[in-house]
Amino acid sequence: SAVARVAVDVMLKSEVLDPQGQAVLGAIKRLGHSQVRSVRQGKHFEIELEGAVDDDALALVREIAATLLSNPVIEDYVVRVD
Amino acid sequence: SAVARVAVDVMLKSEVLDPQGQAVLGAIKRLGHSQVRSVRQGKHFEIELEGAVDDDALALVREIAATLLSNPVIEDYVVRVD
Amino acid sequence: MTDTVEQAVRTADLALPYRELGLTDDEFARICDILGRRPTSCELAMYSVLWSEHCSYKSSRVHLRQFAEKIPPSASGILLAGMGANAGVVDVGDGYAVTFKVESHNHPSFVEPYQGAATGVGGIVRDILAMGARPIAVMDSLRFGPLEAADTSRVLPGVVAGIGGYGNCLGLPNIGGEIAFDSCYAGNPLVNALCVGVLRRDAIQRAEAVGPGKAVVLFGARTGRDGIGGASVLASATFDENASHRRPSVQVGDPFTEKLLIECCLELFEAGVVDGIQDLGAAGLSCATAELASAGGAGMDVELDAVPLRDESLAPEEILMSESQERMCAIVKPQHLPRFFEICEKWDVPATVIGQVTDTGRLRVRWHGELVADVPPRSLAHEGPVYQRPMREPTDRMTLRASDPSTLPRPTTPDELRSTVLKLIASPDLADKTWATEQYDRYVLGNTVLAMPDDAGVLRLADDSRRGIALSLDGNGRFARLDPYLGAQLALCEAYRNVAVTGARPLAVTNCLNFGSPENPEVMWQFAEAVRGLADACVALDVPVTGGNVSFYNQTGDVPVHPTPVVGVLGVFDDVTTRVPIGFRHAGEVVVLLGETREEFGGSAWAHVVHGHLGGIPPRVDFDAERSLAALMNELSRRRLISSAHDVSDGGLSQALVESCLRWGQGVRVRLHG
Amino acid sequence: GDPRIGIVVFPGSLDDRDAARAVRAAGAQPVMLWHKAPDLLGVDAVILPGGFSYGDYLRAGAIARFSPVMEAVVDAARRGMPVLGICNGFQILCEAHLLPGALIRNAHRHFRCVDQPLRVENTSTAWTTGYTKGARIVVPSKHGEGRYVADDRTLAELEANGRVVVRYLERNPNGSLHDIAGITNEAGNVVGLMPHPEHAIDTLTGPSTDGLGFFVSLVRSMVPA
Repeated sequence: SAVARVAVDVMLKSEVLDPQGQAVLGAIKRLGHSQVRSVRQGKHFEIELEGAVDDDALALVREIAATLLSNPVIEDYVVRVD
Repeated sequence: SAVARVAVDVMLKSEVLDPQGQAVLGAIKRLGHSQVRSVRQGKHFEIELEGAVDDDALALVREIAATLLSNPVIEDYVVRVD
Repeated sequence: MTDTVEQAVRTADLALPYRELGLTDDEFARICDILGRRPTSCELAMYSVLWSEHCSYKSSRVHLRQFAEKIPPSASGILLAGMGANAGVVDVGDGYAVTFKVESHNHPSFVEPYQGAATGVGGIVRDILAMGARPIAVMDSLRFGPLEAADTSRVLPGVVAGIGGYGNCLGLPNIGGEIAFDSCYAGNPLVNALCVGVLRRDAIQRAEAVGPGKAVVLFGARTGRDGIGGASVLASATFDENASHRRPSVQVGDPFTEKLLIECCLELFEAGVVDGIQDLGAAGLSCATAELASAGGAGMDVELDAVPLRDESLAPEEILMSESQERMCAIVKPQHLPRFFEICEKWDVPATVIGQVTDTGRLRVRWHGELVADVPPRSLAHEGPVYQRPMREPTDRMTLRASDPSTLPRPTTPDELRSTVLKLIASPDLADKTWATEQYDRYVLGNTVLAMPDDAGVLRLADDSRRGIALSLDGNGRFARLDPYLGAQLALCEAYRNVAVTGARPLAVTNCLNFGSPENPEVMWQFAEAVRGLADACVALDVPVTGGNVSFYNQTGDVPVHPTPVVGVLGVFDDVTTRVPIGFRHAGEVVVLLGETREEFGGSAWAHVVHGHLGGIPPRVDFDAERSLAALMNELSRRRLISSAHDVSDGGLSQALVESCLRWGQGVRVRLHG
Repeated sequence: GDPRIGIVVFPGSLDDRDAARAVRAAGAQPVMLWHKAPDLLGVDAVILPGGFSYGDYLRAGAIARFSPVMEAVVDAARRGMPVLGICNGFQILCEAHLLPGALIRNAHRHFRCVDQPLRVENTSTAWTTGYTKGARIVVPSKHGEGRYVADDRTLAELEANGRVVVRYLERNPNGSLHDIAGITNEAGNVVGLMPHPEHAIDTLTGPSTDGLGFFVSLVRSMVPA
């Protein structure tokens, strides 16, 4: 049976402090890559579902992303079909 | 000046146990979404660089991903232009 | 279009959204009186948050005065800095002083449990640092709704992980605290964090700006839109075009930056380049600058353009209100600035001069070269409104006291007694808390002598000294619900006894008073009684209060939480190797019960767990007995006559025996006479 | 004079003072090495202490590995200088490829601080000559990312050549493969372990004095018999 593979990226909201991103940017600069302007770090999920990648599957992943994978108080999410 | 926006996803190699992904899968199943077969959790980076998204920019991001953003012993990475 | 002082004079009758910012009509009128004109939007923002209940203590000040009026005899000998300072400082001998304080972060921990609890730890640690001390340990007192409630499974893990995540990353051992559950805390978790620090007694830092010409330096993290709350209403009120995306956001902590800030501050103190310092907590920059200027009796000019921002679109009101974490404000002589910046550079801590101390007696703030605030600092920081809130005894007080628990059926057969004991030790409040406490690092810094599950956290003050301190953090909701006066005293007695049981001499007290809305007369009566009880008990036990915190508005709808006074007691060891842990260790040891047992079940764990009952009157308090028990324990431990000891409190003798057995896996045989 | 043992201090190091205390207790002189300088100040051995070197953002030890001092540590290690990585130090040594494998998030996904029983299985490294083989010791273990993982080839090599220095006993605190708590390189001069021997040197402040052996072993190998 077909397997749908959907990706979800969860990132901190832009105005929320991102200490991880700042630490990684600092390390990159110390390695001499000055042309890097900013780094933001978040979570990446790869979800496999039974069946094809149809609207239902995407709606389900969106619901999971909004309730479980992200904390709406400080995070936004993006759903992408791989 | 143009700003290149490149994304990097870093995931644990498949043979490495991913308890975070399994914990998320367990929670999804308890919510009744039985059609979800697997969940894997990794890191998502959004990097902004000076200049256009050309081969040099992508090569630089690939080098950063390989040396800093991922640990080759346990992780793989994918570079994507946003 | 910025709302400047000049603008305020020209448009005197411009309507300002002061009610949305929590200010009453009278308070707004008083601000206009003080300024002789309508406030600018920046001034309104500053007054709205500095005159809030949280910062001004406007409903509690008239009652808290008792701690300064009823002074225990020992206070003058040991208190080096009292109520007014960030945190009280106590002389513990050998040239050492200790500063400690407990503060609440209840509301943010409900909104975002991890970050709420984490920034609670970060905030109290900065208070201790601002006194000039090296933070050396933290403790936490937590209260949640019922264990099985759905929302508890959201709040509880987040809070515990936040305290551990932040504290562990700072490198501060967690040496104790408590976790309790009650339905009244559903929707109103209580997250009280304590920090203790050590310093040389002659190295106390002052939170004051004295000496015109000195630089005002903001250092630490950059300023963002964290936890801005009302001010964003203001920012949009100034008709800013991209006000739409201005959402007040949660405070987020970065423990790594705070660790750098701690090391940086200690090196700055050591180098003698700091003349005054204040941490940025509630109300951020506006509170810090107002308090420094007001305490110094001087003036201060501040340039908001100089503040390093995380988000260039911040409006002046938001910069003044932002509660971005891990920031401090120092007063530095000009000639010390190079050395100051050099030390900050070493620790990768950004530092910027944002203003100057003046002798104008005014706090003046500029933005893009225009005067956006010109206020007398005392009116902001120390002369906020003071309310004598109406009080009324709770209507259910008599029926509650009349519901006598001694009539509840008790176990009569051995099997009934056995099942009662098992039920008690499995109840959420009394059950083992290792699943939470093992998420905290107790070992870092290498000076922890006792920690959970011992009765008090005990620390050695330095490698080359045997001087040590003990700390216990205890509170109760059920006793205080039955009788707030007695409940507050019982909370102090329990913390006092927990410290004494380890062999330490109890010295001083901090407290965090968690209550419902001060606009509810019954809550206000409970608060006044609790403060009166605590102040009287401090005199009776001769342990002065060095400072504390009040948290109001812990309620759902108009149903308040139990009145919950949380009390921290500090004790001292001349020789910390005489400390006494809990736990039966060697077979053949004799178990001795000290003190008198009375038939007292009001608010007890037994009545609560077995019968779901809350009524009657709490146990009697006997201060003389507490003091003689403490003296006895001190002598027994100094003569090394006992191998372990444990206080008898929640769950009574049964719980004390069970915990003593479980500690090292021993058994015990007990004969109950009579 | 007494042997001089360097202790690297990263911005987020936390147990550096504890490591210094243990070195003094073993009769040697601790020398604090600031991470920004690529200079080991002529020390006889180096300790990478516990902590959250760079707040452990990205991966524990991932950023610290690129600091200037690590260039000097890697050179010295290659030339045979004894190097001990404790907890975060072990993570940094793996990130710097001085030791094989990696330390990742604990299987139960929490930070855990416990008194951990261990068995000492290799007593010929520069840091463990003072122990008897097979000895059971109890040492604090406190970390959130301490699960040791490596591919099968590396695990087989470590086991075959007796390069597992200490192994968890009774309860595996993090899900490490083969209950591995600490390993050494082929030459036996670089050792990394997750538990904290520097927190088991005094029964007043720790569960035992079982940790002293790591520091005394090193000092004894320095001082001519």
